[in-house]
Amino acid sequence: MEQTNTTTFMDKLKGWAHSFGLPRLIIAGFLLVLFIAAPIVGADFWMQVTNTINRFSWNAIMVLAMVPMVHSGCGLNFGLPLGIISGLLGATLSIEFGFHGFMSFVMAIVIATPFAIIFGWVYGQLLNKIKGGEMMIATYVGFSSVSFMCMMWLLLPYKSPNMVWGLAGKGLRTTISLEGYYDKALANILQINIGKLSIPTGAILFFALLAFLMWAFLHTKTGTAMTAVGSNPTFAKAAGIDIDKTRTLSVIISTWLAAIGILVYEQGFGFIQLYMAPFYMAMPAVSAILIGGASVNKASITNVIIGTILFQGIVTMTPTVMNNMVHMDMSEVIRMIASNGMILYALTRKSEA
Amino acid sequence: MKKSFKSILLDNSVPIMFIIICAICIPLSGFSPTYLINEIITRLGRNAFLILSLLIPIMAGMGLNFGMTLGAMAAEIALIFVSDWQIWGIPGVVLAMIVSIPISIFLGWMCGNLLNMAKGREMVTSYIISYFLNGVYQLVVLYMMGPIIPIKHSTIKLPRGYGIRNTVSLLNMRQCLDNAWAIRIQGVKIPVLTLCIIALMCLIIVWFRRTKLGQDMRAVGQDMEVARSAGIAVERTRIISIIISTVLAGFGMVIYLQNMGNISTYASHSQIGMFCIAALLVGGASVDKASIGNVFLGVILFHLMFIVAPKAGAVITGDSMIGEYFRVFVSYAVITVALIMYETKKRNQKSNAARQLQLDQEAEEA
Amino acid sequence: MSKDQAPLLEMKNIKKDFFGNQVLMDINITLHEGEVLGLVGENGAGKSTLMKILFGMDEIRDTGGYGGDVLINGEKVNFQSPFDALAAGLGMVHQEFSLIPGFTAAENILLNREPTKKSVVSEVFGQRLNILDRKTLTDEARVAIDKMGVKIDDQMVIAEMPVGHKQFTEIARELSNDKLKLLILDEPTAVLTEKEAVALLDSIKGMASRGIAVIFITHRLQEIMEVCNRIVVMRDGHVVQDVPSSETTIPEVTRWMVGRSVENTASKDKKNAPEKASDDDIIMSIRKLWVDMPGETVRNVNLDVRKGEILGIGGLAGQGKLGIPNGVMGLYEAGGEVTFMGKKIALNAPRKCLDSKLAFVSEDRRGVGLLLDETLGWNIAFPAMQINNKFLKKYLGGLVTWRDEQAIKDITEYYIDLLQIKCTGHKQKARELSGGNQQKICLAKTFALEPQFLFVSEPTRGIDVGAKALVLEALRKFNHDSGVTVVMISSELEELRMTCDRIAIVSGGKIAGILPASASSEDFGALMVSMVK
Amino acid sequence: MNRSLIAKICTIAVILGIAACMFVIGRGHTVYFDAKSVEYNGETVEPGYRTAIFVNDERVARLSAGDRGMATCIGQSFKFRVEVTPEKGADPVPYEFSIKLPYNMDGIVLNVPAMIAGAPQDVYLSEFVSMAVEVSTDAEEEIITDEFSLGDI
Repeated sequence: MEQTNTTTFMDKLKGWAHSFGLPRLIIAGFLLVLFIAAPIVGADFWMQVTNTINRFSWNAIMVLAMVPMVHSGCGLNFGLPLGIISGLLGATLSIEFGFHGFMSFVMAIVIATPFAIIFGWVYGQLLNKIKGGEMMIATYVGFSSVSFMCMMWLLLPYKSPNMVWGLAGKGLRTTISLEGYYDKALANILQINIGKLSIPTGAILFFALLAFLMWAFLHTKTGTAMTAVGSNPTFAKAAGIDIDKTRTLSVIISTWLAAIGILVYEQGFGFIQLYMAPFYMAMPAVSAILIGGASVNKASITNVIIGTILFQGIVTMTPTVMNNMVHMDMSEVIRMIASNGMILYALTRKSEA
Repeated sequence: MKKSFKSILLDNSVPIMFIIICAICIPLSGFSPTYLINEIITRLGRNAFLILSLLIPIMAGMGLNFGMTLGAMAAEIALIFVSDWQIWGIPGVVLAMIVSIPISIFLGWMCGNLLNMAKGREMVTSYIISYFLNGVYQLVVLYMMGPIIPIKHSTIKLPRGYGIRNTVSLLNMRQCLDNAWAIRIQGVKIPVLTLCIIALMCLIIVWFRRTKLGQDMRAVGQDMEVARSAGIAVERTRIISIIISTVLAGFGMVIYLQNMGNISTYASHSQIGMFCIAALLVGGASVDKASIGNVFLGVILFHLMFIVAPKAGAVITGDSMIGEYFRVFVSYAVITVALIMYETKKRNQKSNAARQLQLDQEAEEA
Repeated sequence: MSKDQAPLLEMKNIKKDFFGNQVLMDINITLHEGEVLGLVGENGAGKSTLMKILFGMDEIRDTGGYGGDVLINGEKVNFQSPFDALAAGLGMVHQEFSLIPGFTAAENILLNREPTKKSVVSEVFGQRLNILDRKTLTDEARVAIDKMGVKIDDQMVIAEMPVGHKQFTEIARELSNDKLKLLILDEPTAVLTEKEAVALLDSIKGMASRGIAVIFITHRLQEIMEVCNRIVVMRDGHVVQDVPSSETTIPEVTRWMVGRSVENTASKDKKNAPEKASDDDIIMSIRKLWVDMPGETVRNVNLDVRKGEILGIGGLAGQGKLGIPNGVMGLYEAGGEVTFMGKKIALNAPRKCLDSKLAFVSEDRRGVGLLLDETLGWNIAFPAMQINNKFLKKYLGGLVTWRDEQAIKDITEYYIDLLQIKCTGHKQKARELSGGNQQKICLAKTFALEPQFLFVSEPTRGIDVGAKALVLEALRKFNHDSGVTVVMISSELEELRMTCDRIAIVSGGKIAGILPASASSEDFGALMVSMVK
Repeated sequence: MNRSLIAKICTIAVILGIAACMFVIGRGHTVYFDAKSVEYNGETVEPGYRTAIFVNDERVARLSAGDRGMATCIGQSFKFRVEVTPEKGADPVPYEFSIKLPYNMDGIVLNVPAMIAGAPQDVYLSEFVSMAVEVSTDAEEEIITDEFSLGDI
């Protein structure tokens, strides 16, 4: 009797593990071990939790930016840097125009929006021309745009002394401090401090708002059409949907979210990073959503939340725990193997061909 | 069928663009012709072999092998060993090549199997594989070399006792291939031995194309299903092509690093794939077609741009970084454009059939 | 050909079923050296299954093997793969080209059988590093081409060849096999011009005179009569006739092909019923339509559909009947003029068609018809939601249109009841349903659109008998109750005759003729093969 | 056993043979020349006023008494020429040496006066022990895994 019980339970567990995906399980298990190990090896547990929550609030929106393009069948948005650049333009221009405090954050969003829409539209048109090869080209569109902007950051006539190189008086610095601008602009709203635990309520609420809007959008007529385009483009075409338009819309939304995402990241981080910094920002976002349970053509808000927590949890926990345990900082390497391994796993799964 | 002037221009738009860029930048940079020729020949010897390793996967229809980085990693590991064993000079180079072979074969075999699981998106997959294995490489080199894999000399080990330093000096085999039989013509150093090795490689590729395996690869590259129905082992052929490419990339990397004279342990390989691919594309290759000619034209044009761009950029804008960024931008842009052209070409071929049908009907009615 | 020695090929009591669905029954065929056998039959008669059995295709073994024996030269064989069959001297030219586009004809003819020269390297790394012997390759290819008797350039690249030459390359590939004893040609003349077809027929005669037996599968009966010694007619998995070609005529063969004992059951009620509509009330007229649908090309079609009728479109596979609805509805690139209720319909724009109250149930259920990974609710409600703004709630004065899950649930459950769809509920994924139930979902989806005009393409393809009747009944009811004009495209003539008022037959991409459902099978058969391309 | 297997094994053997060969002929040594006085047979052998060392006819070191020079050698047979100038202004006296270097030593110190005096190997040859091993004082090196290096290619 007991035997049968255990087998059915095992079967259930196996089935569940199968649907959840082995790599995901490994990563979740790894994080669990880290959380258990943290107090044992003498790392400050609540500090770790605070860090994880903080990093979640910085990164979640960029992960959310993956959702629309996955829904419309454009695949994972490796071209995220393009959106990030729109955000950076918004950020730098807002400071250049002399906005301060929370206003500078609002204005950064306002200024970034038209850039994101224009870039997204052009990018969307391009992706429509190359259906089937989106991911590779997206990666390289991201790279090209970042390296192009590297020149622009030097050449554009920025004047604000807080941003340009002190000596030359022109050309933006690689890192710009946001003190006096929108450093912790969202995080400080309604911040909760319980002992060592501190929660950046404002930033999380902001993410929640955007996530809700995304969820709501996917329930509208247009959102439904977008999902259908991703699920079966021919079906959508036969149902009279303009596939190209829908895809372009999804790319624009994704680009815009990436722009907002980088601004939120900066407000948490406290600095604007220019030049090559946006280069590899797509990878963590892509792997986060995949770790959260998304695939190349399916993604949900839940995937975003779970994925970001798991991914950022690992990124924050490994260095401290590892350091305390073996006095070896292997976090960077583990992050690299885990995140790229996850993407690789998603790409090589047969069902998603 | 004679091609129109316009279509020739269009097919070769990338090399033509580069010729124009170089033509503008060379006078601006103010470099002497001797200096430029010297640099170009050095870089030809340094990079050509690496780029040649890309040709075979293209032949097998697997696109640009971003996974050539794996070969580069294998070569670096081999060179770390060889330099720890204190084997110098040409024997060191030969030994490094031999040691890299099993590592390359293993990595290539793995990569090939993964790519067979991701047919139709080989490029993006090979690209991610290169990142994934970069992580594994760092795990091995940064943590396992020392405690697990014996490394004797402290000159290459990090002071903490495990892991390899950022730079491993190859001073004792620096340019040993290039200097053997080297001749100088009016101040231009010609690394005869290196060039001979490259020429030999070209001959091997020409020979390989004429073998049964080469023929099978071309068949698989053009139509996997047809090849399969004719009894060709498609998966195996694809894996072999990736293995060959990885092994060759390993050899190429050894040649590259002996010329550089040191290994940047954690950076040398990371961008090498990108630059080689960019150079090949600049030479007029595309995702599904590349020749030996493309390799040489590509090395010359791409590196000419690479040499002159920073100086020219500095002259134009007064900022030396502009040129640096410009050449990086151009490398990426070239790959982007080539990928876009490849994908749009695929789609255009489809819609041509409809045009034909309409014309037929009109003809019938007339 | 001496008859006393064992025949080259003997198929005895061949039986085959796919999961209980009997597709071949007691097939007996014998073939002697140098004999040309014409194999004819409608699509689905079992010709290709028979050939698959002969060649030991994986498909047959994966579905439980076959019954009966295949004997070659009196010896029982059971090929494990097409390569075994090839080695035993069998060759087959398929309808689809299996050629490498960038290779020359010679390279394709000897694909994977290239003559090679040994070298030192190949000793170490294996045979695959042998150098190709291009000269011998060319010579051997030329020999094969000469055997065929049709002149093609062996150095020409396939991609630059006219289709006919590609076909000849395929044939030459089989002929290059020295052991070739039996060649099977599956509709080889379909892509040939008239002149090329004549050349091919000559070449078949030439092969036969050299002792090679040929099985010639085609819809062009004229050709069969011309080259074949014997004709085998198959219908519904049986061999219905096996006669020397000299003793029969084309009309007779046609009758054997399509003739069924169901003559009387066909549209029993229709015969007496008055014509529902006449040419005075045309709801849709199609003029000069061309459609680029691969494998189903439509050329210059003119067709009028009467209001309120059920028009059938029939014809053999690959003749273009499927291209008509797909072209009109904008799924494949098309040109020409389509007028619906006096208004021109823009082509290549599915949305415009749907807005004009046209609807389409695609033959490609899984590819076009369904969102396999979404719920049944989504599948049924989606087009109506997008086109008619149904199942939506409006908020903020119409600014936000929200999916109305309740309405979707209601409509889905309504159709689940109405069409007796077997499922676990409206939240089930479409992928998990059986073929018949998927088809019903496709119908429900279009019914929910409330169209005035409905194209239904192959509504019963791949579904079981019970579901078939239900689907056809649902269609008839929909036509009758809502007055919707239905155009039904099907490969099964009987089904068309049971359901439709009139039946148009497509042949060679064109409308060969329109007959009332009560017309005789021979008439339909004659139309089907009239312009076969 | 079939031919191809034998051929394969042979090829692998040849490659391994080459590798082994490389180990021998490619082993690099750093040779240090000491022009220092040395005790030998109870006598003190003094270096000359100036000692010049030539390897492959190239002067690698010119040593005053008490100096140390350096050369590299690939392989174990090391040939060099020494020209000793006993006094200032005197003519140099040439000596030729050809010695076998021990395989397992990276750095080898040769005492030139002892060699000239014809001392046995254990007198004139000693292993050079790098000081860097003990004095690994350099600060923890930062590992740069910079993925977007703009370095030269």
